[in-house]
Amino acid sequence: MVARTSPRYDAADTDLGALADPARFHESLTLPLEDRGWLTGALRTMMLARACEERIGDMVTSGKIRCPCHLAIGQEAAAVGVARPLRASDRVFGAHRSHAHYIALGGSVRKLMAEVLGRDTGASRGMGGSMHLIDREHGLHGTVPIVGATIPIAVGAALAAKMDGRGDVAVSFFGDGATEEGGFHESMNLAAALKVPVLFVAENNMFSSHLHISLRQPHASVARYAVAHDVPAWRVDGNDVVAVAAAACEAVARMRVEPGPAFIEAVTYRWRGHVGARDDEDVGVSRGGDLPAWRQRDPVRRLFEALVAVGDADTGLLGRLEAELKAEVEAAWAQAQGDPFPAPDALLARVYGGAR
Amino acid sequence: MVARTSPRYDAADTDLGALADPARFHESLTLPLEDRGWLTGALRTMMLARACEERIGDMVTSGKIRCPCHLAIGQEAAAVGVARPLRASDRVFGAHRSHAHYIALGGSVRKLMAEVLGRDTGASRGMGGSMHLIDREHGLHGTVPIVGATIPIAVGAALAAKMDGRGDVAVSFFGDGATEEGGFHESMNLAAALKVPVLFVAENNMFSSHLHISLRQPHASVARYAVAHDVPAWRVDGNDVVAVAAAACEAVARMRVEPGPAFIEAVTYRWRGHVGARDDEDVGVSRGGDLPAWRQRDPVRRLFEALVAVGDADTGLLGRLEAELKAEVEAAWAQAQGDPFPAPDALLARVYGGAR
Amino acid sequence: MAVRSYGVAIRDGFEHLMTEHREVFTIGQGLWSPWYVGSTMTDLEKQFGKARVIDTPVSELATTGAALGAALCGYRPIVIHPRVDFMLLAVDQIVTQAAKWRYMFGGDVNVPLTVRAIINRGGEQGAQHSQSLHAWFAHIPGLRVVMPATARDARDLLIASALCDDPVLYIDDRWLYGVEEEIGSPVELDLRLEGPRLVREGAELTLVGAGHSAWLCTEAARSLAENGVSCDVIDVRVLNPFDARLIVDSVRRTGRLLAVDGDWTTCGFAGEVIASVVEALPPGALRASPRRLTLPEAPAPTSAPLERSYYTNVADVVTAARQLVGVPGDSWE
Amino acid sequence: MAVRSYGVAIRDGFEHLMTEHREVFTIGQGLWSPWYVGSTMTDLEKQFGKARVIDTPVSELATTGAALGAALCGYRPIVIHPRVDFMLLAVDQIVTQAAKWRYMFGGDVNVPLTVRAIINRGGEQGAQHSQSLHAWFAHIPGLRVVMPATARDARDLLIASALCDDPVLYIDDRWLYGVEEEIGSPVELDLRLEGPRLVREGAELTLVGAGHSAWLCTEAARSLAENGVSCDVIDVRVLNPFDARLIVDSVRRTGRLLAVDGDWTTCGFAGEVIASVVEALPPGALRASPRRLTLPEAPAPTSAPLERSYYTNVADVVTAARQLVGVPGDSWE
Ligand SMILES: Cc1ncc(C[n+]2csc(CCOP(=O)(O)OP(=O)(O)O)c2C)c(N)n1
Ligand SMILES: Cc1ncc(C[n+]2csc(CCOP(=O)(O)OP(=O)(O)O)c2C)c(N)n1
Ligand SMILES: [Mg+2]
Ligand SMILES: [Mg+2]
Repeated sequence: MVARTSPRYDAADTDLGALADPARFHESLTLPLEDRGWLTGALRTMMLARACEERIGDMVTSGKIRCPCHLAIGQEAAAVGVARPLRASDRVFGAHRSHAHYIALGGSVRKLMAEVLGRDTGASRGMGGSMHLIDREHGLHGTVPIVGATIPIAVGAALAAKMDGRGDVAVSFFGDGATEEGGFHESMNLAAALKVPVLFVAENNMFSSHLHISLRQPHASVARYAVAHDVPAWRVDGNDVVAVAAAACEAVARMRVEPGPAFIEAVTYRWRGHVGARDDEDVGVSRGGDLPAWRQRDPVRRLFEALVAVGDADTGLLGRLEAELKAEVEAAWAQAQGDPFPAPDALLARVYGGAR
Repeated sequence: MVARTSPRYDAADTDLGALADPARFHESLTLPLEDRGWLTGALRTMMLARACEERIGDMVTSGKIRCPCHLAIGQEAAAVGVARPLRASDRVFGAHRSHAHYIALGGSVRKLMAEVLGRDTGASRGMGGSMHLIDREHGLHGTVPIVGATIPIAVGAALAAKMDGRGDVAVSFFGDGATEEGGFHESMNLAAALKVPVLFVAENNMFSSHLHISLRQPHASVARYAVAHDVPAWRVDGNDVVAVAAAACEAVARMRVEPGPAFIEAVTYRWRGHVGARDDEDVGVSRGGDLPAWRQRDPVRRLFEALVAVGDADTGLLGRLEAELKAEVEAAWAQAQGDPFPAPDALLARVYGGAR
Repeated sequence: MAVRSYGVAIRDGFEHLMTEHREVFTIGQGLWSPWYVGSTMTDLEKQFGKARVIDTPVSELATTGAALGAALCGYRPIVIHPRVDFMLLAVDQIVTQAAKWRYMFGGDVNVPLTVRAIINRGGEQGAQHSQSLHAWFAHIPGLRVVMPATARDARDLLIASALCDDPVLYIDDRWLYGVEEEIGSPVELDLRLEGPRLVREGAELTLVGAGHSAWLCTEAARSLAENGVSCDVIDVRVLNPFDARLIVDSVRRTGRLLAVDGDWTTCGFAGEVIASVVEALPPGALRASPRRLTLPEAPAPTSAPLERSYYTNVADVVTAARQLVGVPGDSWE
Repeated sequence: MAVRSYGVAIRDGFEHLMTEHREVFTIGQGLWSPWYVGSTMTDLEKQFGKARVIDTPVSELATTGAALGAALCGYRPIVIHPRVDFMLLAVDQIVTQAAKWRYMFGGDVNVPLTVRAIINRGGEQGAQHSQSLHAWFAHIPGLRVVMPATARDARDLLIASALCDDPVLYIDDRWLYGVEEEIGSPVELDLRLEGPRLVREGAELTLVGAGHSAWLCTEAARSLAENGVSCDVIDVRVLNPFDARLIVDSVRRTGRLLAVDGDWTTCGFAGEVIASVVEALPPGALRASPRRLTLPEAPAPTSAPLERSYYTNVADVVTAARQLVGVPGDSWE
């Protein structure tokens, strides 16, 4: 299966081919005829996620933020594209690098900033920091930093959705490294055996921490595992929000009517280092000199240029949005900094449930 | 890749096709021209394993043996065929159903009987029983009942063999159920990443305890996982000792010169129940009425008839061997019953190592 | 009132839960098997359907994680591990995910997950088919740990666990499945209000145990009483959060403590009982040094004679109790 | 003699092992990373080659099992888990396989496997990046558990672990990496002969801890001494098999015991220390009820103020000690 608007990639291919070539796909996107209205919003959301993370990165550098922050700058299209067909009653789970997932689903910037600052007003009431985000109102049921941990949890959320019988689905965002955890394979098989509506989204940025996938797996494409587990799979340019959205829409539409798992491999790249604001080359991790080229596969710029090309945006939009979002983030940051920390009794009061 | 003497099965096939059809492959084997001398020995070894397990089954029924015993009656060809290219310096690991592996490698019947009786003279000095067998002298480094547990251990034994640089290999015997454990997938990927000489042998008897594979996995053939992990795979009729041996010889010969993992799926069937001497239908497990037909795919009879056909055996051989082996097992059993239990101090003396 | 065995009482608990509470379902290995879980779930799948009584592949981690996921989405799943040993492949989901989920997301997320693990030892099964390790889980804040010792608790604490909004590890013991008791109809207890129970009153010694060990203590106390030694017997029932007050009050009266536990000694539950008591009592409150009766510091052996000496029996408890109260051996015939 | 930090001393241990013992190799996540394991393995792969310093996929279970397999075939692998939390995915291999392997195969099979786990907490990392759980592993017969508190032990106990023919869990703590000590050249100790060590002598109170907690006790004892309270300080070093005799003898003298442990209370190591001591001492030997200083019964929070109050510091130990010996607060200026 392939996403409509992107070149045909066979999920059975074991390697990424052109998708792994940083020199490719710098051109602006091909936009679908329908569904255009959404695209301007998608641009804004991707830029908002980036603005938040740039701010967070700066504050990590300045020492104002102390919790570990894993930035998804450069990977925004995967989050925003997958969010396209989702609704609040769906159940989304993420991992350690989930700021963009949180924003893509509609999470509050103020609560994100408050959370990374450990404030009681944060998304997780200051108990989790960057690596533990939740926003059930918008369908985000939890992100945690144990690699692969939320994959089986998403399968169970999908089982619940199937039992509910209202056509809701579960989504599990994870990285290429997570496919090396046995739990990932157990989860794929269990989802296939139970036929539950869970969308596995592998954001393959080809790195697990300091190690390129070629040092960890015999092949670079992880969609091959979906084939082995009999899970329908799409492999797309993860920096093409149109392609990601198309795959997600197709997969989710089917899952809503006929429960069963699906898999999307979104090939992408992170601009920053594994953790924090730096790029890791500063500490000696070789990224093969690919980083500058990957910056040219910018999901934001490629969508923006496409919108301009079809006349849905004027050339000034990018700058205006940048300024506007920067201000929005700045305001949220300022408010969050004034927010209170959890009260001392939160230390013990939040371990167990209250009166039934 | 396929084993020479068996019909061509593509490891990428997701289902077992004819191999899963109990009505097929009842005919006697096609023997290779070379390597015939070994086959009479192979017949004897398969029959010895069966004689041991029939005895053990009877003693379980009679209550003389109390430890849980998982019988491989009907599956002997997988153990004996894989043992063909192995030498004492190789490192073999098994699981809960490993009597046949132990015998195929040359293990002592007396020590097997003593072990299931919990005697100090047993293979594991009475500390492990049927589910924990070891015979390092013949290359068996351990069998344990935690499903999948020895798979990564075999990968490490292969890593050691690679470091030794003497061309030794490791072998991991496990069942179709074990492929549902995440550790199996982690191990396949790790073996591929480290390029270590480990032969994964999946004895696919299509059952995990009471559940047929169709209730546990979307497809019946587990070789598809080897394809996903880029491990060269053979799928063979597991009740054809010639086919199994051919695949094993081809795989091991390559591994000895060029370290790397390989995978054999041996499709077979167990005649007895999951544990003990009964067949499980007595306790309500449906085996789809396949059992009688599978008995016709008897690895022993098929080899014997082939040997008679080519004149390497006379029609009386089967009966003579049966009587001879029955007596051998009977004698070992009698001796083992007279053997001492471990001394009381063994309870605490065997936990930690002695003086360095 | 009806006479119920511990094993059948567990099944009664499932039947009550699945009849009265649509959000309860069970998932795990062996649920459609005639032997895996003994008498405790017989034909549940026929009664409630295979959609609510789900047998699974051999994937402990994913199965447990999936149950957690369903618990986060409005259900009250009970995930079954036919042996504690198998459950160890899923500790990340139990200990690092379920037990911490509410806390790391601010305290408001309910996690009504019940993990049922069965202690299944003896029968020459050996080292990998014998572990209990309840001390491990009692060590984890956020995870409630329950070990029933009677048929009534086997049923009612299972019900309470499933209806609790926190993750609960419910551990039952095959060695108790045959133990019978006359019990009324199911009761829906609030697990947060349950804790150790004084099951027998005495003056000279406090015997403490959980699960099968509580049964050993009760049996031993009976024979000790016949020999003129009267004991308090406390069935711990809920190991975490652990409320030692009842035990402390008892030892304040008896001045003697014997903690029995079918698990290893170092960092085990028996040690916790002793530590909690001596921390709470003033020095000099004890008439004898407290003592624990636990497994030898070795994995479980298979060989019959070794296995016999490995596990604690009623006579062992009686002997240890006798030594503690200083009753000379010869006065025992 | 040279001044060594705890972190660099660990690297010295690796260097000694890999230079002197060809059968030693290391495998685990982050071994080629500039940040995973701090200063403890810097450039080892450059010095000894990537064939003996192996970085791995994100597969804790298989990596640990593979190290065990190599240990069964003549090598002395050291498998690295950059966090205890990650290692939990591999407990089956450590606890049910490695720790029981020798026993279930008759006692003659050597299992020279070292599992090195790093305690890495604080820094607002939160509930899943903070656990120590050494009590879990000290609970397992067949598994030796070591926690160095000094630079010398960090190096020499690592060497002893790798050269031991039993599986060893070696747990080091990032909070100690900067602690310096003047030490001589590496020594090859026989781990079976190592145990708790009296690192400071006193009369009024016995302070006991392992790893970072031992460091807290030592620091606290220093400031207590300045205020006229003299303490025995015992660094446990080897948690399993646990030899409590030195602690028992100390408490017999001081009559007071404070067990400090950077882990949870229930079924934790501090409770084990108290239980072992009171079991061994006659009633009335204590001048005050023993006490433990442990983590609050909650997962680790992230928020700075909560995190500050969550972890035990030197002042907390001093305060608890002061209360135990009954020194009024005002005499403290
Ligand atoms: C179980 C576990 N093992 C190891 C780690 C350390 N770790 C944190 S993030 C990470 C990399 C994961 O890579 P990937 O899944 O590709 O996600 P990405 O960082 O690329 O977004 C690792 C190994 C962890 N957090 N959990
Ligand atoms: C980790 C673990 N989970 C579950 C079990 C229970 N169990 C014992 S054997 C078995 C079946 C395994 O099936 P398979 O791997 O196909 O081997 P077979 O019995 O068919 O030889 C199961 C589930 C176990 N021993 N270990
Ligand atoms: Mg990645
Ligand atoms: Mg099978």
